[in-house]
Amino acid sequence: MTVRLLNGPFDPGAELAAFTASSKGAGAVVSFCGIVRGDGDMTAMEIEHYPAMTEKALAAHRSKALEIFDVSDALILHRFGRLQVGETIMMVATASAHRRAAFDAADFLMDYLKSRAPLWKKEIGANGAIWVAAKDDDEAALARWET
Amino acid sequence: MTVRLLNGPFDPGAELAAFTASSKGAGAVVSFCGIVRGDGDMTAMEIEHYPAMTEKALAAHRSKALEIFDVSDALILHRFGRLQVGETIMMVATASAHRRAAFDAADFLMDYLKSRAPLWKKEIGANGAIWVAAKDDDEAALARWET
Amino acid sequence: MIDVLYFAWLRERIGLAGEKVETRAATVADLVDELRAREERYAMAFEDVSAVRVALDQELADFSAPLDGVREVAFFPPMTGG
Amino acid sequence: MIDVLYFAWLRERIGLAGEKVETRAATVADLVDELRAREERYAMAFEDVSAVRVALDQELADFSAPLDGVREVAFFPPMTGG
Repeated sequence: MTVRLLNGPFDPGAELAAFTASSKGAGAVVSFCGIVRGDGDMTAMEIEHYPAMTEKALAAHRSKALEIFDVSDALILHRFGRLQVGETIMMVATASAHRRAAFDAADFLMDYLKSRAPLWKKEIGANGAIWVAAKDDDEAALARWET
Repeated sequence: MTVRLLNGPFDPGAELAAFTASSKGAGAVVSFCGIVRGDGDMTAMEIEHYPAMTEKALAAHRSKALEIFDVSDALILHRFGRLQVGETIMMVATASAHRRAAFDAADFLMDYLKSRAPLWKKEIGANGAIWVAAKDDDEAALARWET
Repeated sequence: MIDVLYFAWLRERIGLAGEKVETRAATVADLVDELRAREERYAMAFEDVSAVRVALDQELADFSAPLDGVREVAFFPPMTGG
Repeated sequence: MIDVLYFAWLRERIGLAGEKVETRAATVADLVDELRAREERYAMAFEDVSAVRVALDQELADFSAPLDGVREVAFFPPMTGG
């Protein structure tokens, strides 16, 4: 499955290996992993999502990447629920005959995930919990791909 | 070791896992893998390199990436000798607190490897062998980073 | 009757993950005005609508979008996935 | 005496991976002229120097670079790693 929402840990190394093995003929594979950083007093992360919409939105972003870029395949994995520091939050991988397309498609998927997928992060610390604020940068990054 | 020349196959998934595990505090890890494509009648690839220079050149490129971009670590692995179709030729991975820096540093390392590392690829086919020609694109790609 | 869903801090401020709402609001903005008029917790949640996003039947939409035929309206803060 | 190394198709055309060369050439370009004058296989290998790259003591250099103090000169085609 090329789009998966997961409520427990996954193994990015194994996912990269499986994705690469299934991408016969691709000369270039790019991956991106986002990881829970232990900033400040943060001890865990809680990710809320919109079950009826999330998978549909991720699949639509994946299709858009396959349409815009010369890539043969793309993978999107995203956790929800409680995560510990050091755990992988999400992973995208792209496969192409050409390195430029593989890089661009991964970059594009990240920009979409950051501001168009119905997921919300909350940082849990010793002194309470705080919703992560969206960054203006993320909107600006997305504007790069508007056509 | 963050720069390695290898004369046999390696496991990109295991390398990604080890690199991520060693990059404590990095929120973003990007990887790129180049794979031998079975184009036309190609059956294998032979990679020649300049032993006294290659590792030194790769280490210098890695240092330059760490200096230019806000990345906490970078990994470069490259095969030499005989490779079969489907085998991974090389891998770069970068770790950063920020996704933009991780993407840019990986992209930069690839541009350098393509036209500044003393490695030469030969495609072995049923009807003979041919040295891969350098692409003008690769020089142009490199010019993006000149400062 | 439409289903109205709330996520993240909107859910927390309103104290509900979702509810059925009887409304004749023509647009999302009209629905927001109706909700705001209900109770203080709604007024607070929708105080700054520039910080609120909306999806109609699981598709992102604008506040000016018509509610005609819509079955599910979801309100949430700017997304922070990835 | 300097060590001169050849890689990829330069190695194949010249038929040598490397050799010791007795030279008083002041620059890389002068050394290439000397090599070219030796034999047909060298002349062919260095026919189009725009397709040849050079490293002096394992650092990329230009054809105008001086050979003063250099111990190892390597000639090769444009690199195709990655």
